[in-house]
Amino acid sequence: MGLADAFTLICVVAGAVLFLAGTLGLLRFPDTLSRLHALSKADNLGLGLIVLGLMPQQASLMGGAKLVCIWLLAQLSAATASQLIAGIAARRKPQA
Amino acid sequence: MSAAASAAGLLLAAALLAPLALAAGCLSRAFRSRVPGLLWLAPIPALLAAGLLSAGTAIAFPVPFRMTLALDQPGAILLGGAALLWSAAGAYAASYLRGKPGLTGFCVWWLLTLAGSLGVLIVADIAGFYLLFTLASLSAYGLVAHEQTDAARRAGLVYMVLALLGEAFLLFAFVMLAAGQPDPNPLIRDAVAALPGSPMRDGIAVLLMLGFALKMGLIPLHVWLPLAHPAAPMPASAVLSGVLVKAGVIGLIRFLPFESAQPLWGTVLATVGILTAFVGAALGVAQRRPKTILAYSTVSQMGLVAAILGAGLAAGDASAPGLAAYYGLHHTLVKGGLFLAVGVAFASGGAHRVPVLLLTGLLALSLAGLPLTSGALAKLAVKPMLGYGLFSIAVSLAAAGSTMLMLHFIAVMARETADNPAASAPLAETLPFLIVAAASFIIPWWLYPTLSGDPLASAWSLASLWKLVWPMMLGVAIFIGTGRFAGMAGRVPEGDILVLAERQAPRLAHLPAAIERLDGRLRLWPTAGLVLLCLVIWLGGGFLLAA
Amino acid sequence: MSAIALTSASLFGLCGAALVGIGLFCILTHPDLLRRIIGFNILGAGIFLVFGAVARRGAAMGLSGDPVPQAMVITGIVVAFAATALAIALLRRLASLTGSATLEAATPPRSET
Amino acid sequence: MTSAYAATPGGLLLVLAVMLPAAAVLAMLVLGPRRTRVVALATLALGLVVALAIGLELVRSGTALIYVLGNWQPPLGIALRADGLSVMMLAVTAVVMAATGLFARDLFGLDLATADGRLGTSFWTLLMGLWSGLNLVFVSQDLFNLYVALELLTFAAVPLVCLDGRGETMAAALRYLMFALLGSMLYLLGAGLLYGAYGTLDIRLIASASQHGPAMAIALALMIPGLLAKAALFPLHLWLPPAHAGAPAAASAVLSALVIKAPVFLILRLVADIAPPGSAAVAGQVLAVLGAASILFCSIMALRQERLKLMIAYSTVAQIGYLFIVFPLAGVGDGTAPWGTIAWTGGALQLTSHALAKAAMFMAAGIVAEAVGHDRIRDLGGFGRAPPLPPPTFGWAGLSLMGIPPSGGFIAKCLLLTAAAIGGHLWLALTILAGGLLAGGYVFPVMDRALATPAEPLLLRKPIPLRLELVPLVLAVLAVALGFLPLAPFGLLQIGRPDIALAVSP
Amino acid sequence: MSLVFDMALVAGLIALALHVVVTRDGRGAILAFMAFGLLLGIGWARLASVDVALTEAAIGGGLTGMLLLRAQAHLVRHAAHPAALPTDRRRWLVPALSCGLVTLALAAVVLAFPRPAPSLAHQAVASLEATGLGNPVTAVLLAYRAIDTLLEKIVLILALVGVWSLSRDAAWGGASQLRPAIIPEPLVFLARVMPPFGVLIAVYQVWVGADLPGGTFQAGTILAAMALLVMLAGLRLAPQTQSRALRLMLAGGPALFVLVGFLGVAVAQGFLSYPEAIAKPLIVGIEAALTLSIAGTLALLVAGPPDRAPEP
Repeated sequence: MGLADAFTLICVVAGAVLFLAGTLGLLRFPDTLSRLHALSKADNLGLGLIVLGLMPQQASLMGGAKLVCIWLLAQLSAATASQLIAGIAARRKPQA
Repeated sequence: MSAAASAAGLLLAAALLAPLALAAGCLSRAFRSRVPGLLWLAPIPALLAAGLLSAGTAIAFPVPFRMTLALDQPGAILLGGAALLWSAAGAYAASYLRGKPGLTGFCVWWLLTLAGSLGVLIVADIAGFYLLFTLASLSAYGLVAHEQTDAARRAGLVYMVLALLGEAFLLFAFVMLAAGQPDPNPLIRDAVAALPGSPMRDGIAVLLMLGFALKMGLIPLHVWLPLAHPAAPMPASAVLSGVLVKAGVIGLIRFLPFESAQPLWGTVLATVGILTAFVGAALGVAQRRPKTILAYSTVSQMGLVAAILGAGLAAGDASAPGLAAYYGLHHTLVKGGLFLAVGVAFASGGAHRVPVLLLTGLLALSLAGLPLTSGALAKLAVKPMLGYGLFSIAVSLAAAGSTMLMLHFIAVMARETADNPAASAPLAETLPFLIVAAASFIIPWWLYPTLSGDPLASAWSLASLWKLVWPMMLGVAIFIGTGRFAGMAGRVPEGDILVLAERQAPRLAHLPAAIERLDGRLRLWPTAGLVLLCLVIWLGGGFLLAA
Repeated sequence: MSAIALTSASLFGLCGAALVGIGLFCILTHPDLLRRIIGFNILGAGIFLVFGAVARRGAAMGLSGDPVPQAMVITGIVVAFAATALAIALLRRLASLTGSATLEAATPPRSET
Repeated sequence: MTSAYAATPGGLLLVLAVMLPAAAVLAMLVLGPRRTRVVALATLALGLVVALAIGLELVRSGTALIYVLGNWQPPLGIALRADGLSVMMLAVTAVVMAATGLFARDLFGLDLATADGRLGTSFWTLLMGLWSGLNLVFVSQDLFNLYVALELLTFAAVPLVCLDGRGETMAAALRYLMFALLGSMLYLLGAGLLYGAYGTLDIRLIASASQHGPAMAIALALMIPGLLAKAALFPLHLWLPPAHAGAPAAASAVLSALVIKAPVFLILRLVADIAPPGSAAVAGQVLAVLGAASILFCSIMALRQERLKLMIAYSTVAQIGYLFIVFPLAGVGDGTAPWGTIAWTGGALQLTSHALAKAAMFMAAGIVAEAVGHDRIRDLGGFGRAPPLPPPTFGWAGLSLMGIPPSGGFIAKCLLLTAAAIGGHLWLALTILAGGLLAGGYVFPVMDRALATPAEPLLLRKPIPLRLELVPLVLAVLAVALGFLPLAPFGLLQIGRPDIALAVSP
Repeated sequence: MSLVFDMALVAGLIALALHVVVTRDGRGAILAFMAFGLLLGIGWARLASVDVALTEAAIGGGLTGMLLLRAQAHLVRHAAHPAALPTDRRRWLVPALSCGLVTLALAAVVLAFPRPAPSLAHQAVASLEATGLGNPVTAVLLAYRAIDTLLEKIVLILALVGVWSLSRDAAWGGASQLRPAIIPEPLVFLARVMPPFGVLIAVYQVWVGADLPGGTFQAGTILAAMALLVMLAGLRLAPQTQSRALRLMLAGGPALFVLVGFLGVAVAQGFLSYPEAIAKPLIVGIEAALTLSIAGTLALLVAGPPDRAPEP
């Protein structure tokens, strides 16, 4: 169990814990905005950690680059999605 | 085969094709107006063929039209009478229907029925027989429902339903008959020869008798006849009663094995025939309209013909078809004449009424078997074949019944035409009537020696005269006896049993309504989906068990 | 053929069978048409999983799965999508024309005038 | 596995039969509305020629036409094979398609607004897609390829139903699409199971497999009902009446005459070629029971319809029943070769004469509805006068449906009855006869209305050109002319069948 | 160990499917179905069929979800409130039992498949080099069973023509209304940033599809998603359905496929067979054209029938 495997294990477990936190946040928080907050923060960081953890496992550099690409795209779509949801929630909140 | 034979074959083919050609002619607008005038011409080739051609001439159509025509003695006899009546009725119809709406349609149906009814008498193969039989039955609907009145439409509906039922019986019988034969479309002769041997012979026999009995109007399948024949216009009624029912007669003649004795089938046919004769006469007496009385008389006479054929079949006597055909010929001419007589009588009044009534009365009594008339000859020719004992007594009693019916007819005719305005029927209608009446006297006399074997003189002998007279005396006695119960007339509606059936109709109507409700439920999405799954499970189970 | 591949293939095969059952149930009983279309997609997913299990069991010659059923599944997915698109277009048009999203009025249409 | 297919010279014709209409769809998409009709009519003519060439080639060579696509032998690749029955189906399809093309050209010609608009272009494109699907169903030998063909058929047929854009037809089209999809999904599942068990989807290779496990039973149990759902046999006919009655005249003619015959053809191939004898016998019995029920039930339903098109649609479901009672009559599954029997010929003849007669009937009904504006049978009194030709068309087509001589339907009924008589299937014989009677029951009232002289004459909404009425009349006359074929089993139908027989060892 | 993960995945799939069927809320069912689609993508990866995983994730999770959401929004506006699952037992018990029976039968058959699984992997790999391709799935799609793929394109085009035929007569040839009333700013931002990536990934997938998992459908779906994103964000108007360029693009792929197919009759051994030497370039060329037409077709299928009058 070389250094790299240990590193991967730690990062991936940390990522998983963050995902768990995000999900707990989703379930527990009262309103949309705070749930959004939990989701976008925790899950993106979790994904980053997992990607980081998997980097050493990759055979080639290209594999690593692709993983980072995945993470960036996930970030981009998560950010936009949460903005949109927040926009709708904000518009609905004054009337509710 | 010499040129004469081929010429004879062509004449035979012309008998069938001439009316079809004329019907096809109606398509062109120019020719359409002249067709009514030519109606009397269409059956002439058939008349010539019946008269001139000797029995046994045959012609086979080229390959795609698989049909062979052949002329034999019963066929020739019936063909002659039928062609003559068709021609006379054609002339009668031309003047009777001139100017009325739907004349062209009537002519087309008339010509198609004509082609079918004549063709059926001379066709020799099974598929051809079924084709022409269907052509005759279905196009006759056009004649029955021609006047578009409610009665005509109801009569047409009943006629069509029972005609299609008859077709179904016959089709199944023909299919079973042809199943055993090597050639897919065998000649009737060969198929019938193999009939006694075939395993399904009882089924075939029953279906054949049902199909042809329905066409001849034997009870209980006679209900359409008293409705259809009066509903049709006068010339059409003459032809329907005179010729169309003969399709059933020729069917029995062709498809029943007279060479080998079949006591079972023979007695069945004979008893049904006798019963029909009695019931026909009894119901006829209770009618008020002349055309309906004649229709019931047809039912009764056909009963007699069936009795003759039944007796012949039971005894295995090969001469029965000839005699039945002879009796049928006489019936064709007399009944056709009577229907035309009714038409002429209704149209004439004053001075002209008496001679027409006299002639009508003579014709009616001839039908009942008055000595010295052709009717007597017909009954005498048939007598020996019926044998002695209970069966011949029953036939004589039937003769008494028909005498009573005819007297009732004459009385009704006299009453109906009493207050006619002084007028005379147009010549174009009286002439055909006279021709048919004359033919009905002359032709049976001319054919009697060849058919019954003994010379003309024997018809005059005292013994034969007595055999005819006592049933008539009995008939007259009964008629006078029942004269007092005049009120009884008119209580039995036309098509007796049918009226009872129609009262049950509402109870029957809820079956289709139940089916419609079931269909409505079946076509809901959840049910259909569930049925699909059940089908999957049913098939799956079946396959697993079979594997 | 490693045992693991066999068992995981059977496992997904069973999952496919279950999804077929669920999909069929949704199609048969759900009155709402949109849900029924989703049911079709679940049924399709189930069927393709059965194909996938078959493909996985056929792994050989260094391949991790028999390519022929996989190709069929790809074609099947696209056809299923086209069917969903057509069904949804019909449903939207039906809703805008008749204002109802259910087909339960299975009475024969009135006479057209 | 030995190489089962040796390509024959005429094989490329099969490819042409399938690819010509498909290419036409692409051409029409590119060329745009104005030239769609020209491309369609050209394709119809070419397709007729190809069908004729295939027929001649089959008769000349006396063996089935085979083509291996891309030269990849099955089981990897796909083979196209046309035996006698397929070629007959191709010919019938080509004839009815050509007739529909001519009819549609005149029908759309009535009001030019729709000719080049949405209705016209969509109709022609979908018609070509329909034709390609039909031809592929008749020639393909691969079960998944047949699935794609069935989907091609469904996707082309469903929009045809709701071309006129009314709410009713939209609901009918959606119900048709969903039930057909359910059917093809079950078929696909069955195909998947067969692939799992035999490693191939080629009909001949599956047929030649010796042992049959439970997979074959369950697969057939899924595929046959799936195809029944698409063929709208009696218990599963919920979508057919509203769909075929609501579709435009030319479309309902093709739908009734051809589209529901493709699943029937496939069931014939599954039961006769693939199913082991035991299962084939069971399938034959079940299908015969459903077929008989369909004949009786739907004929009575047809009797009770007020609308002409609905009556014809129900009559379609009833007549389809005849094709399914052929299985026990032809002795499918009892080891004998069913294609030699007269019942097989009877079934083929019934299929052909029904296709022609039903197309003619729907077109005639379409003309009447177009001319008079409605198709309520009760108020159609005297429709024989307005456009003169629909009544004779209806009459001739009715003759064939009722099985009255000299029509093709009569010969088919005769052959089926004879097979029933010889085989001792009494209740099937009675069903056939009852079917004929009931068919008379719903054809005669219409003829009665045609010949009736109504109190006030029918008012005509639109003048009908004579040419428009000729096409259905020709089809109806063809349906009756079939009656002059020999009563013995067709030689044509047996070409190419025996070598399949070697594979199905009892 | 991986079996446990598979079991969890299967349990998740079945749970989601049940939730989709049972839940009352229409929108919730659609969202659950989208999650189901993505999970299914992972399932396919576990089944070692990566091509299918890509397709399932792209079409199952992506486009179908979008289609359903737009339809649900339209139905809420136009149709009455959708009815829920029938509650009284008689209505759903028998269907449930019969579906259960079918599932059991299927499960039995799946478990009873012959032990040495019959497979075509041998023949596929053996004749791979004749096609010049590395990825056997693409070889099956574009060489061995090329007719299926070609006709499946025709099916797509027929579906499109079917969807177009549902438009009003006045709107025939026009464009479909995709732009929402108010366009949120982040969507515009995404529509500006994402497409280049999308196109890049799509091209990469087409190019790599010949040898590694990838292919026309997956690339086409991504391109369609990008096009829809741009149109939804209002950056570009939906194309006129009557425009010749659009129709050429739509029919270009299959038309090229048919041409090359018939070319095979002259040059190679028959219809849809490629001459050995230039097999790979031909196939990749066809794939490129196909990708474009698939992208167009899928995008227009999601966009729906035209509802604006065509400008000349």
